[in-house]
Amino acid sequence: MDIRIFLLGDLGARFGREHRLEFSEGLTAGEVRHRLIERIEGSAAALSASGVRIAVDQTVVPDTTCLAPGQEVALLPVFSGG
Amino acid sequence: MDIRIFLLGDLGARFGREHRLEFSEGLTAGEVRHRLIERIEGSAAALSASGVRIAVDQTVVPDTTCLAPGQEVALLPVFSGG
Amino acid sequence: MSVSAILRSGPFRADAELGLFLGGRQGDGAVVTFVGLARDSAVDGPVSGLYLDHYPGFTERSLETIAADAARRFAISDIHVVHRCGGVRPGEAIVFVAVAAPHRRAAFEAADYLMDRLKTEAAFWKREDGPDGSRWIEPTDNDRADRARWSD
Amino acid sequence: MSVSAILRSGPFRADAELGLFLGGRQGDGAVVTFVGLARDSAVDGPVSGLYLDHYPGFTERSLETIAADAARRFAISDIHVVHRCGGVRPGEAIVFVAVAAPHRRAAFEAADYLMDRLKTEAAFWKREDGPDGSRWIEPTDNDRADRARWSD
Repeated sequence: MDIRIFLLGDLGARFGREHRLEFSEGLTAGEVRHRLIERIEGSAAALSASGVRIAVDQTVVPDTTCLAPGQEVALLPVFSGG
Repeated sequence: MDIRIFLLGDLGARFGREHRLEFSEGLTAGEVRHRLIERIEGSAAALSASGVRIAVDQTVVPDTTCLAPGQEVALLPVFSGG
Repeated sequence: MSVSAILRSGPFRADAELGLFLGGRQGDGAVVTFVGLARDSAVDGPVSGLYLDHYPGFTERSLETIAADAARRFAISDIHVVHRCGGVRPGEAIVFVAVAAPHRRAAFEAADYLMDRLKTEAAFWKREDGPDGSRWIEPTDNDRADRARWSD
Repeated sequence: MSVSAILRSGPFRADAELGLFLGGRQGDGAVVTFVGLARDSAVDGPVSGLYLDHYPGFTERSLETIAADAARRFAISDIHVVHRCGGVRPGEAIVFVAVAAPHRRAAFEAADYLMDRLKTEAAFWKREDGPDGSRWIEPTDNDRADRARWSD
């Protein structure tokens, strides 16, 4: 099963809100970030910015977190607040 | 012209809300207070309490203020606030 | 700037006051309101009602003075105060305060200040009625301490 | 105690929310509300509208967490939060916060705290649209300083 990826806020507006990656053994949250950067030209600075956190199944996790097939990943820029 | 006197709050409830005194030359706000005390049995402690201020024509004044005929006097207990 | 302070002798709807205060507002980001409700109990037991005695004219001016002081003191746009007098039943609004401002800190501070002043310096004499009779009340020590937070 | 935090994708009436929140309330003396309105201008010039992007599920939980933290922290009875997502036009309410408490100080503090948290930690991504285009915005320095007043 693929990994679904959501880009929120300006990341979604610039690079597309929804993406999919093929799951592979040993895939980490950080690796998802890198594969997106490879796939989307000009996204490196924005996606690797220190303020951009990663959520897996709606929980913020460190980049080292291992993924399982079918999980949902989201790249969260700094919240603007309400 | 008489001086009209209003007693507010618990003073009005205990001793009557509205009173009249005949004006006389040299009448002061403090003298109004004393004449009321003479007239109303048992009112001395309540009307002379330090928290009870006197207003003349709706402005708080010291007891030494001289009155003019037709003015309105009010005895104001400590405000409860809203 | 619009500053209003109104005395009402009967019940009023706080939600309707808020609706009017918000209507058409586009330049202000923040509106803080306070609604003071008559409680059905006090330290001494159940309360069946309040009576707020007032001195016509004098009491209105005390409300207006407090609202004007708040308007001068904080970076706010508008203030609207509605205060009951006469009999008030539990659950009814005694006081409604609304403050609009470009930014929220000033709105919060002005509403807080207004209430601290109103609870100690509004010219009312309040009687609590309960099953054991009535008593005239004064501001609490808390009210006086809250008021003292603001230097004049 | 009732603590609710709701996300709305369309306009809502803050006055109606207040009416519902006040209805039948007899034990609480104090209700503080905050209404955050979309402004028609910002530092950079006119604003024709806002767009609040959200992450379904995640954003709702961020609101609920903030409301629950406030409920634990202050001596209050009830909290109700309504927050918009999607497009918001100038003059419309973005956020409504209501806090009921027996005494006013806790109600003021809880509302103030809720707004400081919501302005920095609610999971939204906000875009301001104006005549010169759109820009995504982050909390202001003021917002961060306000948030820092409350130790965790």
